Amino acid sequence: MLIRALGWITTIIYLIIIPLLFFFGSLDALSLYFALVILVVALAAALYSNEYIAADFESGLISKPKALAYYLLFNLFIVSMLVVVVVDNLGVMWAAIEMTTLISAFLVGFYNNKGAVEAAWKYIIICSAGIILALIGTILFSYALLGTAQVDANLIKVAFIFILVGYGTKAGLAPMHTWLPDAHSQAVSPASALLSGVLLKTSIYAIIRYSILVNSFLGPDFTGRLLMLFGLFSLAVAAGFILVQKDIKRLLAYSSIEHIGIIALGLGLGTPLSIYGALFHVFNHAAAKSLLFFGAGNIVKKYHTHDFAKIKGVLRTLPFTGTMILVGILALVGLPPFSIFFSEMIILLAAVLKGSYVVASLYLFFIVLIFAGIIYHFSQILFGPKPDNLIVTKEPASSKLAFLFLLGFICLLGVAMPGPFNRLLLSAVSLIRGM
Amino acid sequence: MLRFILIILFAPLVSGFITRLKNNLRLRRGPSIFQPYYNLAKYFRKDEVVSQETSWIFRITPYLVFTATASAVFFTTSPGSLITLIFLFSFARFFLVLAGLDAASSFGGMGSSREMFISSFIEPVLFLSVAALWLSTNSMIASALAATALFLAALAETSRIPVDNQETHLELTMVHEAMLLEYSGRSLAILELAAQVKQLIFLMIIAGLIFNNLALLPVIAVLVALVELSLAKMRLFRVVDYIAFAGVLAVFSVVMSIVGAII
Amino acid sequence: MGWFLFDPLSLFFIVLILLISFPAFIYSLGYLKGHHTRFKNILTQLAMAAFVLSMILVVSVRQVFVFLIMWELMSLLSYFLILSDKDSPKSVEAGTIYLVMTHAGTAFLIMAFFLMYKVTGSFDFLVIKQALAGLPGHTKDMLFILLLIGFGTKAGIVPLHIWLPYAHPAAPSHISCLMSGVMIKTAIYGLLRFVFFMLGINALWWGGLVLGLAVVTCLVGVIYALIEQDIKTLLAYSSVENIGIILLGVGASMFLVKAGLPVLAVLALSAALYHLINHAVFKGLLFLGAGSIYRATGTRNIEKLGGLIKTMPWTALFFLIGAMAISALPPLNGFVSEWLTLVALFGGVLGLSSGFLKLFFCFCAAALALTGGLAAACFVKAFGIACLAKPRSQQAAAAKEVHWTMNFGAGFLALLTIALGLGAVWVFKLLAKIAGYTTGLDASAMNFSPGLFTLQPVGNISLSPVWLALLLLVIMGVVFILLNLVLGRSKVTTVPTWDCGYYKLTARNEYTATGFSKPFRLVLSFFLLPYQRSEKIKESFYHVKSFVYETNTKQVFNEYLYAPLVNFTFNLGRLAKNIQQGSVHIYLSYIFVALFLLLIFMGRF
Amino acid sequence: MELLLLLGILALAYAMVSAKRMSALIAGFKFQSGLLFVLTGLEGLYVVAAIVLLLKVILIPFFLFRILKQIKVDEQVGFVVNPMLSLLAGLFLTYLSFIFARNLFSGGELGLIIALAVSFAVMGMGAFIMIFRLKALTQIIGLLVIENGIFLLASTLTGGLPLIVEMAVFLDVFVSVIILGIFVYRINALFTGIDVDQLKGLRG
Repeated sequence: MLIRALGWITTIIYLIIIPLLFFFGSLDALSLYFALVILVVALAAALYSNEYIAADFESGLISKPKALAYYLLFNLFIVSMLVVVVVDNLGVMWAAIEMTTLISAFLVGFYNNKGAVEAAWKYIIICSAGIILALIGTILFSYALLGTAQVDANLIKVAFIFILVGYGTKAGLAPMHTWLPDAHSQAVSPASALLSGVLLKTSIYAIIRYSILVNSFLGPDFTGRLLMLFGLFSLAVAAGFILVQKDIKRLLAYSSIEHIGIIALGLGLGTPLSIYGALFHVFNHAAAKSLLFFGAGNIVKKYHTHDFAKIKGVLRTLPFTGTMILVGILALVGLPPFSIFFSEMIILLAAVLKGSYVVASLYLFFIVLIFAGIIYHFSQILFGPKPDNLIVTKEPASSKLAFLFLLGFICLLGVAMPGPFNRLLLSAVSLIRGM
Repeated sequence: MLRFILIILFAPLVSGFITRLKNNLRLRRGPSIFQPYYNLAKYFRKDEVVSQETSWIFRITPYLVFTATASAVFFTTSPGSLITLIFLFSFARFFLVLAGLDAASSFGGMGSSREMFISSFIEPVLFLSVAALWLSTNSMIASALAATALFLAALAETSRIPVDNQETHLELTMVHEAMLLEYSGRSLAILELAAQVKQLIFLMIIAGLIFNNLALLPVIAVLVALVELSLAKMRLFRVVDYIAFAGVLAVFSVVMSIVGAII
Repeated sequence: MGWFLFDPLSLFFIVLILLISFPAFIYSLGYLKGHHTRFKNILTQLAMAAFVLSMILVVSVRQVFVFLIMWELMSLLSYFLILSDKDSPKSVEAGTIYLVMTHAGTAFLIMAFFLMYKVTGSFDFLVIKQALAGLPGHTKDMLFILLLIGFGTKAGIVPLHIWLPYAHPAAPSHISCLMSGVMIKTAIYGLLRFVFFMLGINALWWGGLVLGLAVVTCLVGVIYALIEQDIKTLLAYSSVENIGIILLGVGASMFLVKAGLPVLAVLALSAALYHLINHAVFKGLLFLGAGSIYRATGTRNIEKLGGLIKTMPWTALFFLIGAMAISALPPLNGFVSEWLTLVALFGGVLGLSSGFLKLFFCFCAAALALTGGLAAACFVKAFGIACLAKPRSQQAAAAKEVHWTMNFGAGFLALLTIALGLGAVWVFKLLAKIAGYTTGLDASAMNFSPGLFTLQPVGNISLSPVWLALLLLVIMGVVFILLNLVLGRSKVTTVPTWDCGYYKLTARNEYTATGFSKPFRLVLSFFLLPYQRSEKIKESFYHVKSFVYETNTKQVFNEYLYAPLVNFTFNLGRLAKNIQQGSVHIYLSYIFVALFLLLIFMGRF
Repeated sequence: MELLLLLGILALAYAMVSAKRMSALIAGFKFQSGLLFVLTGLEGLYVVAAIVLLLKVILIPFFLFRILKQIKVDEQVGFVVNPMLSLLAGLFLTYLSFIFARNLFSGGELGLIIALAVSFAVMGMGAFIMIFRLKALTQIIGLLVIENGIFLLASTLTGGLPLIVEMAVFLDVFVSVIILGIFVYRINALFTGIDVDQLKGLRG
């Protein structure tokens, strides 16, 4: 009983914090935007985990203290992410990101079976190694800035490379993404929603912060070309894996890598339109991906397996979740009525307007490839007759609320962009462009 | 209007003349020229026997086929109207094939399948020769080639020897006859008449349009008889080569007419 | 409001969409009655209404970006409609192939639209039309290729057609009637709107390319339709073929506009538009007929049907009318539009100057004639085997006439085919105006029909469908009256079919669809690559107990173009898979190697 | 004087790279932190030096030794690359970091470049230990060695980061060691032995 109460308390806390956010004077547009993204997903995750953890506890999967520990970790995780986004000192930001890794390690290793521990171990080791590189970058950066009057361009380039590789590991950019599929597939579903929905974005936030600084010295094309390289490479790797994926959660993880690649590509292009698209995509992807992870969580809880081959007829056994996943998938792959289609098209349009046709056509090619992969896999599990050994149970109201809450965002933003949200985005873009 | 009645009446005479000629060339007396008239008269008087499996299509097809073939007579005047003529013939063929299938016997089905097979490959040849005619050039070679192509196509269409044997009832060889197998009495008469009218139309086209004097009609009829005598019926799948040959002739006729037009 | 553009081209397509969706809707009332639960029926009806609305919006919208959104919405809605019976894995697979292919096609469209936006700076059709005029040649060619591939995927032009025979049969019949009849046409609308209207014809080879593709599409479509057993797949392939015929007209008019023969160009395009509306009508009719047959007998395989003309007289009659129309038999509309296309091609042969072009147009005309012949054979087979003679299976024998709403829908379309056939002259006048508007040439001066009833588009060729129909009726009447008056009513006795006298004929003696198309399979074996296996199961040396005969043909495009492509991508995926070996050490080394490489090649960024 | 300390740290790094037994590795780390403590002391950053002493010289090694005793694993460090080759790799890394330091800080005077080169070398060798050793514990130590290198870089380059950042970094390092330790216990419980190579379940 206590657990449910705790669940509702956390939900209400986050419900209150969101409006409060706007009264924070000191935050600039970028931090405010990312804080908003974090809190929206946090609210949804809290709403969803309320039911998820209670069900886990009742089914005896986790003990009472473990459930309480979950909520502790959950809140700590969100607080640390907020710290990352709110703080203005780069060093402290680094420490906060390191802290997020450490806390979420427990969420990844929550179920304490072989897979979870292995994923958690890899998660910590790889991310810590990556973060340490970022620390080197920060130090080199601070030396270059406060050093002699004339700024040494070469040193700043080296520093940015360390930063990019460091935070890129945390963001899941291509060559350093290896921890991401393991961590997301083994973590608790609400946690993996947070992980891929928001955690990756915080490190993107850090990269944005640094690229603003670097651009003011070297001009946008150095960071742009690096980001585009990483973006396209992530798209390529994600496309490859999604086609042959067997595990539902790993597929969603790889699709996160793809979307992070798209965001990096958007940022790399550097035109105001593409940055607007990238930031807009941050929110869309966060909403759509967490919706799908919640859905995947329900499926795994019902079918007790991650394997696509064994999951059949989800629309029959879990009617509500099935439709939600179907809608989520159509949103994720970028079909019109949903907002991801618009952000992807904005970035593509920016690429075409900038004249980089090769990048645009590669980007479009990978999107279509991933579209084919995801539709192929998910149509296998969604449709088809109901497997006989499963009974259709009524799904809890609160988790339905979480789904609808997120779905509302995806559809709403698709059709009409609310005024204040748009102004927030525009000011963030102007901030990044250093206007 | 008069021309229409004349053709209808005159058509059986032509086929009677051809059969008579074939027998005489084989040094046999053969039936008189008016034998087809006697057959038609006999059929008209006889009662009809209809299979129980057939539907209303079987009963209406003879009238439809005859109407289509007869109305084709009005379109033999100018090369332009030949296109409609070809479509009218496909109308007749469409219903004849359906009637063949309707009787639920394998002979009818076999005949229909073969008829459709031959005719669908003949159509491009017909259209190409019509195109050659239509380009209305003055060069002799073009119209000669067009005439031969049309002649070969006519042989296929009117189920003459190299493609199909008119007189036989041996199920393995007959194509056109197989579809008429189930008919008797009055409907058989109309269908026979329609086939003869079609044959006359083709001869008129070749004589009239290409060499534009009808006097050549008997000459072509003789030619048909000669071909019937000299060749044996081809195996069904060799008919494709026959059609291909006619097609090549048609293409050449078009090429020549184009070249003719330029020179 | 600047969202919509109701010019003659859009109005024509809106009329077309409404014309077909009205009978389809009425048909669906009967079709869905006992099929699914009540809730699901309402859902399908709503989805269908949304689908029709999205099609209307696609053809009437004015902004390129909104066009793109409506285009994708249309595909999405039809995806859901294809998946209406979710349980069969075949329809799920069909849905996936359909969605992926259309999305890939749309990717090309997106690229073309954004290039247009980059060049002209606005999304509005008319603004783009002015701005595109001054475009250098090679960008126009580039845009044309992208648009052709994009719209070609949706229209089902040959190399990109493989989704059509999967998607259309999977959908419920009234939906596949809409998809085949109307949705494919929105792709043609796209081609007309973007290539003809906005881009303008830039080079001769455009027309030539479209003509070439059209000829290939015609022949491939009809050949596959000919050997198909499943009635709805047969109709889907024949849609591919008819799209080929429409494109013949469009390609010819593209060619003639550039070659400087305005009259012929307008004629060719209006022939294409005419065939477009005709095909929508009779293909819709055939699909509704196939749907009724499916509802009544529960099977779509012609081999199992037979004798439906006796058990389902009305459905069989309407199916016959549809088959007659599609095989271009004179009085009906299929004949008129095929006749017009042929005349347009022949006009091209006359009008064009260079010998090679004349020959090319002649070749296209011959191909059209061959397609017409094969289509007639295909639909004779479909109707003959399905409806005539004896029922070949228990379901076919037990078939009963379907609900009256279904027949009303089919009847409405049947009447339409006759009306469009006879009213050819006025319809053609209308279409000539639309064609003139699209190609930008003023068609008011061109006089295509001197008399009230005759069409005389070029030289001395003329056709009057009304007189032709009258002629046929008169002769028929005269012959009928003459025979009955002169010879009196003939005594008709009905007996079982002649069975060579020694045993009673059963349904197994009838000719089967496979048998009917065997000559074609043998002759076209170079393309169909038929596989054949026959086996005698002998009781003793002399007596054969039973005979097994198995044959199938290879789908050339699936086997040799798409299967290797898909395997290649999947192998690539598998190759990428061993990036994730599992050991932490390798993962760590990725990071440091990435860092190292970046530091070395830092100079180049 | 600094030069001597730097050389000492570098020598200890070589010792650790080629160490065969776990306890030697931890001891190496302990002394290296000690030298680091002395170096920062000389630099005048007394507060930071005190923390280094408390944390890196006393607390963390004590914690690591306790883990070593409790999980009773054999002392083997689990070589992927034999010690001789590791030493060679260490030397090569030092050479690389010298080149890197020289053209990165072409302006600075010799002492600074040497210090930078040493710190990059230590970082390189820490990474080497992490990648080419099989045991989980060695990966933790590898991480700590890299952290030492960074700390050296920070103190020599900018004379120490602002206090708040320094504190945050130390807090993180300490917490990460604690959490890594907890996970080592879990791995030991689940996988019977802390050999990281068994952790290959999740593929593709």
